[in-house]
Amino acid sequence: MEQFFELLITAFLIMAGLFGLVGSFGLLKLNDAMSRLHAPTKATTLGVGGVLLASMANAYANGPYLSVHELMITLFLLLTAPITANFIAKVHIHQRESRDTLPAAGEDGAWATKNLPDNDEG
Amino acid sequence: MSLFLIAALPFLGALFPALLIRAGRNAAAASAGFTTFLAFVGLLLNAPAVLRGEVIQARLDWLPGLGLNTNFFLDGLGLLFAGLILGIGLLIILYARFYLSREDPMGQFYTYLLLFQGAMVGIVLSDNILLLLVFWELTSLSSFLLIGYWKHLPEGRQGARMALAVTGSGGLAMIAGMLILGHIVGSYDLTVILQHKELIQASPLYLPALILILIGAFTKSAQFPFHFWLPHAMAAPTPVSAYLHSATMVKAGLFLMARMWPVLAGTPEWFYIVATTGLITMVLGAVIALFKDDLKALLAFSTVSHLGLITMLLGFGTKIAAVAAVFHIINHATFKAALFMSAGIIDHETHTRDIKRLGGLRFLMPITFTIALIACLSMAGLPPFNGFLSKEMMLEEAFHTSWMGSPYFIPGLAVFAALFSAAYSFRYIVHVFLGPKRHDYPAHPHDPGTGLWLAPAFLVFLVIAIGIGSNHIVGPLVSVAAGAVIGGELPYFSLKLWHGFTPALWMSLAAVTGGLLLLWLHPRLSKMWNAAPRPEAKVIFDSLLGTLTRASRGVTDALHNGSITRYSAIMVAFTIAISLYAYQSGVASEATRAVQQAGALPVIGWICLVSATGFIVLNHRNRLLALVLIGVVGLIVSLSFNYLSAPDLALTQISVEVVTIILMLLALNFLPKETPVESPLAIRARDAVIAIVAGTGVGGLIYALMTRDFSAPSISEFHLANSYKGGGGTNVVNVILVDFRGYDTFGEIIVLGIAALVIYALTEAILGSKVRAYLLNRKPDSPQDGDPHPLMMVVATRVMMPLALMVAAYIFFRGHNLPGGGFIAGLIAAIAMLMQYMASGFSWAAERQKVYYHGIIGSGVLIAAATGMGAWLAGQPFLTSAFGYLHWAPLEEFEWATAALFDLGVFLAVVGAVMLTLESLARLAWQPGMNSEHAMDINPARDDAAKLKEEV
Amino acid sequence: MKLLQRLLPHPILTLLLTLTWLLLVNGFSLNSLVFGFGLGLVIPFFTQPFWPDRPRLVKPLKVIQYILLVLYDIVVANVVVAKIVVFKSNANRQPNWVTIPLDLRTPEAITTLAGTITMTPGTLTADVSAEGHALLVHCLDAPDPEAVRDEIKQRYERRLMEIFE
Amino acid sequence: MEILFASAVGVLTAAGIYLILRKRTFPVILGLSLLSYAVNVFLFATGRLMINAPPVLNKYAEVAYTDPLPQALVLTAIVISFGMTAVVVMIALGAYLSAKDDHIDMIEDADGAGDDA
Amino acid sequence: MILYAAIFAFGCFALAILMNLWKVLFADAIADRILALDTMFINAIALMVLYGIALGTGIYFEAAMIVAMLGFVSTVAYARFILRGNIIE
Amino acid sequence: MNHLLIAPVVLPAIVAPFIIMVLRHHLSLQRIFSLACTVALLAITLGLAVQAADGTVQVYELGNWPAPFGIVLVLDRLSALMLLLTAGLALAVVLYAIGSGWDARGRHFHALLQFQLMGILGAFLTGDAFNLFVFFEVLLIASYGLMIHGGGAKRLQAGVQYVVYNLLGSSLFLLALGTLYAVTGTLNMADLAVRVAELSPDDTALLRVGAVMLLLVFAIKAAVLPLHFWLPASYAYAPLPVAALFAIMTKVGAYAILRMYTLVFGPDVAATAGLVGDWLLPAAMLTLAIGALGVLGSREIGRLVAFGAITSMGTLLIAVALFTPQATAAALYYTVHSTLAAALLFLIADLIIERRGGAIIAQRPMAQTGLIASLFFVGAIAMAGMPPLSGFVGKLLVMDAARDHELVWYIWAVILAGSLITIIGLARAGSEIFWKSHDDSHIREAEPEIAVDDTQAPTEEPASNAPALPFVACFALVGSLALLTIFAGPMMDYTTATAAQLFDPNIYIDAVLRRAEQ
Ligand code: NA
Ligand code: NA
Repeated sequence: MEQFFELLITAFLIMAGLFGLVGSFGLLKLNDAMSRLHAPTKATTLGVGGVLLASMANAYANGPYLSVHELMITLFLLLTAPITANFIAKVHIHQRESRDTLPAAGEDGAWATKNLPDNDEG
Repeated sequence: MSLFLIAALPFLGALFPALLIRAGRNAAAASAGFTTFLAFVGLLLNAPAVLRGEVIQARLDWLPGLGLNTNFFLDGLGLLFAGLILGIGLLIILYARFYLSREDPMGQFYTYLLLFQGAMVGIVLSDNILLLLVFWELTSLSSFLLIGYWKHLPEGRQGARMALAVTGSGGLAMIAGMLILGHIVGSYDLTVILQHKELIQASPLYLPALILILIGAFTKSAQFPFHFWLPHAMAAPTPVSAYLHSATMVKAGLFLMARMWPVLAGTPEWFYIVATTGLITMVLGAVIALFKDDLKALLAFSTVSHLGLITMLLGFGTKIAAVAAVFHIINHATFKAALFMSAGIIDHETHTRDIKRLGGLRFLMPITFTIALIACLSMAGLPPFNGFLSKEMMLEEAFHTSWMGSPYFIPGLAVFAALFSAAYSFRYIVHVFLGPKRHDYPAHPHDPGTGLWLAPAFLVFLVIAIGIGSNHIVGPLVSVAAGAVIGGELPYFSLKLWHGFTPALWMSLAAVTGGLLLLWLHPRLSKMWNAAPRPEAKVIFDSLLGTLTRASRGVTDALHNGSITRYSAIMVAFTIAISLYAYQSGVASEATRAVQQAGALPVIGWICLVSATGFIVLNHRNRLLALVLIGVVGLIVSLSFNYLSAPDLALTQISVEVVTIILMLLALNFLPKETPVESPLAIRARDAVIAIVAGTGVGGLIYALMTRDFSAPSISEFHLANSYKGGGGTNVVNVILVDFRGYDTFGEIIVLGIAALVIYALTEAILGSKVRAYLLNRKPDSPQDGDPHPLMMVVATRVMMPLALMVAAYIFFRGHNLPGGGFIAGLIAAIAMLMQYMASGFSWAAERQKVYYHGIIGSGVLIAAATGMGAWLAGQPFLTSAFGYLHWAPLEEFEWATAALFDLGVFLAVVGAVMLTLESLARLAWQPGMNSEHAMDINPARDDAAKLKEEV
Repeated sequence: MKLLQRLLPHPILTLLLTLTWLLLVNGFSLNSLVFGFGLGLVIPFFTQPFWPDRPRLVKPLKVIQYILLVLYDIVVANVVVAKIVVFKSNANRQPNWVTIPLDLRTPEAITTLAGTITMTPGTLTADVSAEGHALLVHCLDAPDPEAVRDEIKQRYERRLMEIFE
Repeated sequence: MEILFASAVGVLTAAGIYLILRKRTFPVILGLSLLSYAVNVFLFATGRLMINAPPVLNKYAEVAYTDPLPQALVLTAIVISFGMTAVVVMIALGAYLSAKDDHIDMIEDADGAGDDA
Repeated sequence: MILYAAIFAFGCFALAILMNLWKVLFADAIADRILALDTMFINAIALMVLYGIALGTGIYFEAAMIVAMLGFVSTVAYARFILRGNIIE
Repeated sequence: MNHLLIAPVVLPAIVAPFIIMVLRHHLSLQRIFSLACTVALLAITLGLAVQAADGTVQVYELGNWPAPFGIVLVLDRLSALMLLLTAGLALAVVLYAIGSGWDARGRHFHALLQFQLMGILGAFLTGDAFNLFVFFEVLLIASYGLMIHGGGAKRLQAGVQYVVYNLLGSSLFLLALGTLYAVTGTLNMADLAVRVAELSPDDTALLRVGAVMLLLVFAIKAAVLPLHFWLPASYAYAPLPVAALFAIMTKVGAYAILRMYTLVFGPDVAATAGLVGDWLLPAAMLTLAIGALGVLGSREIGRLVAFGAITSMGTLLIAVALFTPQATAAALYYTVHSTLAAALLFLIADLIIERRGGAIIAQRPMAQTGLIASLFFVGAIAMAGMPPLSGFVGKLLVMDAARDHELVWYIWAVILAGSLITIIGLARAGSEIFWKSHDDSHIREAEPEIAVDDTQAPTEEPASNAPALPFVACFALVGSLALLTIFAGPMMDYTTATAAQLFDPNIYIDAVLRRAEQ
């Protein structure tokens, strides 16, 4: 059992490290701004998730009781990561994209970020 | 009458006119006259004893620690001077009542005059040189007011300031001299000092003391080269001139020399300084007086000359010269005061004091003419008037005195001065009163009413009386006064008109004859005089003062140029310099603690921190970028706290960081987004050097501290040991915050509360000013996106808010035992609310926020204070905590602590302060268009429902 | 019942907050439960004005199913993204924009979908359309945007339609 | 580690002071922020550096604790410097809005009226 | 084994933070810098939790949680500043 | 334990939040509470002064923790004197602010004022070095608010400078405290004294750095050259009643120097020997000189008084820097005098500015001169150290105390020359303001008009219905100065006893560390 947890924790940690690295690496490697946004919001989040899982497993295996508060961090990350990504994407759209470079917004005519009252490009 | 009362009466009298300003001119004059009269009577009551040779004393401790006491004494010299001051004072009060016009504020005048009178009486009665200094400076101040009495005259203002500057500075020099004198003797009491001639004159500090004291005396008595202020003081109303500049203030310097004569005189230093100064002054004054066309200027320079004469006599250092000096003081006071008054009458009646516009007045103003004639002849030194007597004595003494081995120097110049003295005296009579009547007087001159001529008439009566019956009338007074000056046996002297054909008589004769000759030559001499270039004292003084003022302004402006960057640079550089000095002048010990090995994490943290900091410096012009980089610094600092066993700090740091960033972003919204390059490269290099040295110093200091042990065990060992036992918590940092040092925390939340109040108040001030219009119409600096309240953000914050508050509660409650506490919890709660503001907009969120932040701050502080005061109920000091354990079945036992209540106060104060701060900033940015009725702009559920309704 | 409703106006929120408290204190005890419940009652009083028009969950149990699905997708798809990031050259990658027309209407549901899209690999919600009827999604590497759109609608939106409203 | 720590304090101080000597309010405020980091960290380090010894009492084991007092002091200092920063930001903003100028140096009336002698 | 794995993970996240730093310092667009900073926050969370695992203590946990909660706020604030200028309107 | 000791801190700390919470919209109630609180503070501090007069040192252990582990308040003669002075000054300022309507020109005047009092009084009472920092910050941040009260471009610009400079000072304060703690391991001042005295002579360098940095912090507050630059603009642009209150703030610096450098780093302490006198005295002399030049060189009345305040700080610090009991006694006397005198002149300057504007040479005539002119004259006499007021006595005391110092000639020269220049400057200003304004303004029509700053000109009608109150405040200060002069003897007895207490630090240390009981 102990062996199992050791392996599990090790696996979590290695996975976490790799994903964390990949996330930040993607930030450097990817060549367009919107794509760069993908890597950290997902890979890094998963990296942290791995660490948190390792922490929980570690606490369960070695600690006095089951540790669950790591779930709070997970919760916050899952809740906030999309908003962060959304906002940074909005910044990008606001600064670098125009109505022409974006796909049509369907029935609404415009995307919210570009939904300017006088209809001219910022 | 007690000397205290005599000294105090004028001051009391000064109160009445001030209080009676509305009661009218007569009331003011009467009250002033009455108090002066009372004082004069009091003085006379003491006179018999003094004339018997007694010295009357009155002592009262004031500041015994310093040796400054209200000690008065009355001896002959004091009696003489006090008599002059009060007696002539009475006459002046009378004269002024009729002289001043209806427009002149009479109450003010008499108040100033009596203040001055009191100060003068104080000088002459003081038995303590520090007390004397007090009165001395008071005369400068009150004369400033009197000279400037006619505020509308620019000459009055300037004359007053000049007099104050000169006599005031002399007084300051005298302070130093007196302190030295007191130091030599070991007492500031005059009666003591006067008994230590040998001690004083043997002291190496004698000369400095002498010079400093003489500067005081010379400035006051208008001795060369300080004489120039006196003529300019003539801008004062004539009663003032008659009082201050003939009889009293200018005599204060003479009084002082006479007073200190027993201990300071008799040395070569004294002789050469005092006698020479007096001689020069006498000659100079006499010569200039002849060429003055303004009556008062003529009299002023004549006064200068006569003051020089008396100074010279005192400077001779012989006893008989001192007697002559005392005698001439009396005589000069009588004839000069009378002359000033006569000049005032002329001015009053003819509306001019210009000799060139006068002449022939003897027909129109016979009484005035008589008065002036007698006084002038006395001034010229003609018998049988009193001026003759003392001038004879002067010439006699001058004849016997040699200067630097030359026996002719002093007698020669004395005659020369006497010659001019006679000449200007004659001129006053001849050019003003004699000659043909003119038709172009500025007014219709006639003799004044009795009130105006009575006082000078009395004085010329004295001039005659003393001249004829001097031995009887003033003999005893002169004896006793001179006795006080000499401080020992009086030499033989006789005050009479005829001493036989003495050298002095021939000299007098020469002077009078020559005087007439000079008057005859006056038109030609006057032309030459006016053509000759000569230094004008006023110009020199003005330019000196102007230079000083300009220099002051230059220095002040150059130093305090409003450049805070320079002020800061100076502060930092100065701190570095002084700290380095402190370090190198001490002994530095060896390090006692081993340096710890750094793992990879600290190195990475270091790289992040240092490079982010460096980039902030390099890129600070891009303000937003700098703020982003500050975020990196804050994160790393927070991580470092965590790494180095300070989880509480990590929590606090990261929370504060976020609020600070938000605050800065709110402000940056209004500010320019870029900082232009302004400092030249040299300045930047200088700043860089200062910064690097400071950084090296601070870094080096903390390195040195970290590698050394405490000199004694830290007090925190007590905190670790007692945190649980005495404070009921295991998180020692928190227990320190809310218990051991709860008082600091109390102060800290108040700081935070005040910060919010200040920000709120300033917001109100800005919104109440014309800036408001600008703010309401302000256009954004850069294009805005089309989605002010994004849907996703709003939804996320709605979910996050209860969670965040839960976390805040968690952090709050665990604080006493684990990292956390009211402060961090407060920040988290505030941020949770702030997220609502950010997502849904200020007006929407504020509408739903029912509790006023002022109230939250106030209640926080009050709860903390009340918790602290609760301890009083238990008889314990403020902020004494209590804790215990409660057990309510079926719950487990749990702990309560008053510290938690205190922490609740902290929590509330923090929430209120942060929210009030950010809300204030948000209010600045508020514009009418921002009142959205919805939390999010895009809400298909809402819109579609509305559409549906429309369709139905 | 009315009394209960007044005392416990937001039962689900109170439940969730109590659970949160237990997570935070990292352990279960009667004290924690009581305390957490207390907070779970109090805090909604402060927060409810900020959350008007709260949606109703039609089938709460489906939530759990949905969460598990998303978690699974996150893990699996992250590997895909990692591969793309590490092994695929920028030139070979085909990033693309996709418009997702929405059938969901409540903001909460839309946000959940958007979040799901972002957390699942290769896609990222960048914006909402001006009236909230479409999502702008960016794909890291999507040669076929249509397929992405269909999968999102099928896999996630359909499920969310069941949960909300 | 002490060297890293001390040098970081030094760098923060130097950067802070350099920025405080700039001519506009915003960089000066940035500088003050950096300086207050430096000062807080300095104050923190007066308790000497220790790893994994948080001053939270362990009822079950004899463990080392780092000095808690400087931590409490730094907490107070952080809070106070936050309040101060908020105030200086606000006053700077008020000055800018009122004068439309964010220079931190003031122009004193250097060439006023002539002297009245 | 856990220790080596932890060291490995430490190394990965540390390296990741350095890469984030690089991007924060040298990115062309401000959006990238904000993204990098946000990523740095998340990596920091990982480091804190790892630190707790390595030392066998949960005392550093709250800091990680607060970073998770608040890092988001500052990121949003930066972004809103660029988008709207006024972050509370 | 005597709970009266904490009252000067707790009372304003309760009244101010109460004003904020409950009376936010009721100016007249705010005034009543603020005034009542100030009167109560005066009574309390008077009681404390009476208690301290017998020479006992009272200690109040906050939280019931013994020194040096908790924070203590210490009441000795010095702190009692400063408390009383503060409360008295505050009463005059409150009266003036109410009467002049200044308190209505912005929000929260009274709350900030009470907090400011709390900070000042707390700073005088505390026996803990870090707590001194905290209360410095309380008084500073309240002063920031008061300084910019009412707003206005110039005032806010000056406010930024004031805050920035003081924030630098606060940073230095923390560095100094950190250094001292790191060396000695304590924060309690008495304990610090014990530990510093026991410090190894081979390990003094770091302590000296800490000690001198601390001194510099206090020197900033005390406006010692070249750390005085914050003062002129701050005081001149502040609402002048606030500047009058600030007259005590410089004294907080002087107090702290006296306290720390007699108790902890006293003249007999080997470790810090030669650290202070060497440069503080010359710096104080320069301060005096620069202040005097500033008085003469000022074009604006508020600035003139500000430089006057610097001058008096120079004189005061000369006495402090001598570090002898006699000089310290003189310094304390001068402290009381110069606080009251500077405050008086600031208030008078405000009266003038309200009626005529701030420029010394101005076109605007002065209405209603008589009373104000007399007050100005009295204030100027006090400020310049002319007889018969206490300034003269104080000056004599300081000069007398310097008699045996090797620099005595320079000290005397600076003091006397400084007085002269101050007199000339004040006379010039007074005659310009009061004597020249009625009918000869046409004489200098060519003169360029000084840009009268909008912050100093009356911006709105004073919202006061008690126009006599400002004069009551001024006369109260004049009366205090007169009493200080008349009772100079008893006052010097008190300050001499205070100095004796200061120069025997064991009394203090024994009381705080309860050594007598052990
Ligand atoms: Na995030
Ligand atoms: Na306590």
